[in-house]
Amino acid sequence: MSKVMTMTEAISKFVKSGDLLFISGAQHGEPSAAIHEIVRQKIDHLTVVACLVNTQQLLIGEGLVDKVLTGYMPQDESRSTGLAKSRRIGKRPEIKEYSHFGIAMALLAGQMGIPFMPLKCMIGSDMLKYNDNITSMERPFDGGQIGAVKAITPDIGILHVQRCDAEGTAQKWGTVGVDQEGINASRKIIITTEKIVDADVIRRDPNRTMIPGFRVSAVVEQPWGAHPMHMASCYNGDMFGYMMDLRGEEKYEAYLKDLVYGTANWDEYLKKRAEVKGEEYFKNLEIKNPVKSEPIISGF
Amino acid sequence: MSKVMTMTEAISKFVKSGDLLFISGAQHGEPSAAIHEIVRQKIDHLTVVACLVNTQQLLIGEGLVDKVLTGYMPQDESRSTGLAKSRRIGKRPEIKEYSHFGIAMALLAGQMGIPFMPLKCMIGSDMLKYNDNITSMERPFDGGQIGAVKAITPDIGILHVQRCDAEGTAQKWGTVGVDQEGINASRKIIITTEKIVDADVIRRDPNRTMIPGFRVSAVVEQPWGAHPMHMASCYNGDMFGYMMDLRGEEKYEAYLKDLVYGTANWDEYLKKRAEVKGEEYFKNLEIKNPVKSEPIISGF
Amino acid sequence: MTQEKTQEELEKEAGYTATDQMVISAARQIKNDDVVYVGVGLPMLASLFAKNSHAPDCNIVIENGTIRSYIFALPRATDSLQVHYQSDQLTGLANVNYLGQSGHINIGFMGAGQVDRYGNCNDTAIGDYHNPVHRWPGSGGGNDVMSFCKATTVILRQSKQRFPERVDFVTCPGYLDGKPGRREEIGRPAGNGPVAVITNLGIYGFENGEMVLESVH
Amino acid sequence: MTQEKTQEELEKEAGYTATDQMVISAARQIKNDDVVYVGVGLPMLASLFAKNSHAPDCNIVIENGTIRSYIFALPRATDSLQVHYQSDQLTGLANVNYLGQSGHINIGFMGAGQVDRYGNCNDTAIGDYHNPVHRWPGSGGGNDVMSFCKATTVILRQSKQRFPERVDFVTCPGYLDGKPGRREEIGRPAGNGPVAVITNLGIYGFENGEMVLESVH
Repeated sequence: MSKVMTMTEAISKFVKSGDLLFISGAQHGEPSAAIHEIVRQKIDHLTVVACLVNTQQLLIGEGLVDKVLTGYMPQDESRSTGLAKSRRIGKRPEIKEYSHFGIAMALLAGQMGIPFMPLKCMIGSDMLKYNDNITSMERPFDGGQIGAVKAITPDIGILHVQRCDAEGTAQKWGTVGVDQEGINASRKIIITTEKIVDADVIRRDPNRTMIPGFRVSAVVEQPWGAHPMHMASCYNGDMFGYMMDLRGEEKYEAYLKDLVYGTANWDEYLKKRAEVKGEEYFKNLEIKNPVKSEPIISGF
Repeated sequence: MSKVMTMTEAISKFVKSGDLLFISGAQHGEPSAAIHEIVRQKIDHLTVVACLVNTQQLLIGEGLVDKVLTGYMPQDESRSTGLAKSRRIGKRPEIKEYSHFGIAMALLAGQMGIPFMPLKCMIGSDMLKYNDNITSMERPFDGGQIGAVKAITPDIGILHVQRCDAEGTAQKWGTVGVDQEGINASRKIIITTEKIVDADVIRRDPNRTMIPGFRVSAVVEQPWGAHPMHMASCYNGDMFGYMMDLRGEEKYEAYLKDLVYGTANWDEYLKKRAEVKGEEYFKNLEIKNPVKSEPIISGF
Repeated sequence: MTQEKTQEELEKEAGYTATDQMVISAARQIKNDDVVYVGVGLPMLASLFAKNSHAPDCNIVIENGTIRSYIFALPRATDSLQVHYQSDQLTGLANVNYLGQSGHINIGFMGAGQVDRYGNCNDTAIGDYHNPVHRWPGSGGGNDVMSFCKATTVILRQSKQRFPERVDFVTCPGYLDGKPGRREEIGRPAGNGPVAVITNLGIYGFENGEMVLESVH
Repeated sequence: MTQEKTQEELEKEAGYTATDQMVISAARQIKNDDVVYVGVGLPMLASLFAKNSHAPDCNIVIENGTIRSYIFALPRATDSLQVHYQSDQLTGLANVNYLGQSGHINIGFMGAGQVDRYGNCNDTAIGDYHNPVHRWPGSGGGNDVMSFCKATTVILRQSKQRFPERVDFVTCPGYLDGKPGRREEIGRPAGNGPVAVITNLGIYGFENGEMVLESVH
């Protein structure tokens, strides 16, 4: 049975109410198309773990999130329309705060299959007073104290990549934020990809693989799937334009109505956004002077 | 001051008597040329940490090693000529035994800068009776027991790669064994490389980088520097031929006399070895039907 | 007449060797959707046999850092350019073992110097550790395989020396002293452990942490 | 006349702004062989200024996973394709912080909501945590920078609210209560900590864990 399916199918089959959801892409290549689909399907009571992911505010604003595990999140409601709306509708999520590295190490412990990770940050801060997933512990071998963060094992992880094969063996390059740890820590995995390629393309460069296909549940091909963020090799981002598009109740609601609930899928979103932004909008985000890497050789 | 130097210079400047030495290349691309040079310079009282590295038996046999940290090492002296010789000359090293993953996690803790790594292997085995770098500890958060291995932070690490730039920013592909952890954990670092390339080659594919140049002390260009092991993209190996060449006192001593002490450097070794093995020997190890990876694009 | 000679005679009659039988028996442990952790030698042979017959879609994980779903030629070592070629992922030893430690590898194979009634394996020393009668090279990936894989199969040739009541040195703990929950107590993943021992003579399973004969070849 | 107006007048006379002065002062902290951990904003500006002037060989480490020795255009965010382009290494957040946690990043810059006399920074909340008067976005990489870098410089505009005796919430511990060895006691790397606070008015250093005025711009 093929893993390749539409976004609608993948999200409805594998993202469930109450799930702990990992969203990839720390400012680089987040799975925006998938997030829009979760909003459309109103899958709720989510706990979200992510690092610097912009589209998570849509999930929060639409009241789908019970809890956020985060290192950094705008919490001044006068500047965060999504968070302000969540309070208005009585669905403001609980927020557990870490440092960025704390989130990374919690996900790494999840990937590694160990219950905690020792670390030398966060300890001594007041974060420990309000987040019982961080603690101080005695070190084995030499004694003395060290910090520890509890493992995070997401129920479902969504990773957007440049390319993967039909089995889901997925390759992402550029900065990878907490993607390697987060997606490998996840129990179920959806790969959304700019392009599904022949397995041979993957297998001629297996060092780029971030996750092997046998770990993956669903594969969705979605060009421009990370817009408005940038995607290495594919397109530049418009993060600040996007932030302005969502700033203030009126604009936020218009964006949701027109571009999320008013579209059936990401291709419709892209078409509508191009209509609003002008025909040059996506063209301007294309890569202007691409240079190529040296191919490497395999064989024996 | 350039980091590019001869092997003789690099080894004499940066490998010191008493050092804890990390040798890269778990069956793939070990820095054989560098090991020969350490033997020639008789740098002794080393503690060696490595995984499945074949040339380490030369260091042991020549009495240069006080201690080995290892997951797997032939210790039947009737089959390990190097170890037998070390006993004969009164220099048999102490051997601290881990599992492979135990060694990897000790080096990872070193890379990460934490004093230990929790893990779920080795515990319950008799290894803990004879290796006090492995222990059992109570878990924070949920209680109960888990294993832990003490960090290893080598004084000097040697990594052989396919390519690096003159600053030492180094890229290796193919299986990477414990290279990523071991070389990043090392305080001083020598990169030996099949080829020094222009920095632009590295920077058009920065995801392949294993270690950034600012961490590196010396760069040595040495084609066929991992022979008799294989090196992805470059050549096949002759591990079994090499093992036979060193089996038994007579052959072992002949190898050392002719190919190590009897040569001034690796280029002479390669020339002598070709003379002994026949002119087709190195040609037969070349890659026969190379295929190329798809280049990736960078730019904005 | 020793057992060894009988074995040889039987092999001649049957047209296949005891080693062939061990490989086939091991291969039968592998199902089509399995993720298999293998080392070199008989385990590698068994996984490749399975992949070429009843389990074409199984994934093969090799300790040095190779993950493959595509068929390949039998390698002479756990790592070679043949093993790299056309693999799905090339990475390091840590990464492939993370897959194991986090419960994503369901079946593992390993050789062993000795195995005892509780499935504990010795790959280290016979006799005193500091003054051994015999030395093997140590755990290698053996302890990792038996610690992490959901179900581990041990493959070794059978003899009285190789099947002691209790091994002299526990390199890879099976069910330790056989009491229930002993693996979990010390912090190993729950529900894992050795499930089969395949020898030149037959196949053993485990019941309540103790080895029992299941079939004779 | 408020301080703010005086500041503006001074800037007009001088031909450069207080922000310019902060950037230059921060850049002066960077030596040619430094490895610098920067976030977006003034720290990024300072490191790029240093790289374009007196420290052309410094290495710049950015939290999302970029390590660069080659000059680049000022980015608007910590990650963009301009930041990726022609870098030495692209990796993840974990990896760049390993460099810090293991002692290989000597200088770090960070902004802060508030800083107190012991160099403790607040990037979280003013007032009660559960019912705050004001909220900032939290640590981000701030706690990591101040935990890991050998020497951390804090850059912020000066005001009474931003310089309380003790911060309401310790997001990034400096010297905690100022007693010697407090950072090491709780398990942070030895000998690290804040070394400078640069504001629009002047530069502060630390003596025995306490902030002291070093110079006025």
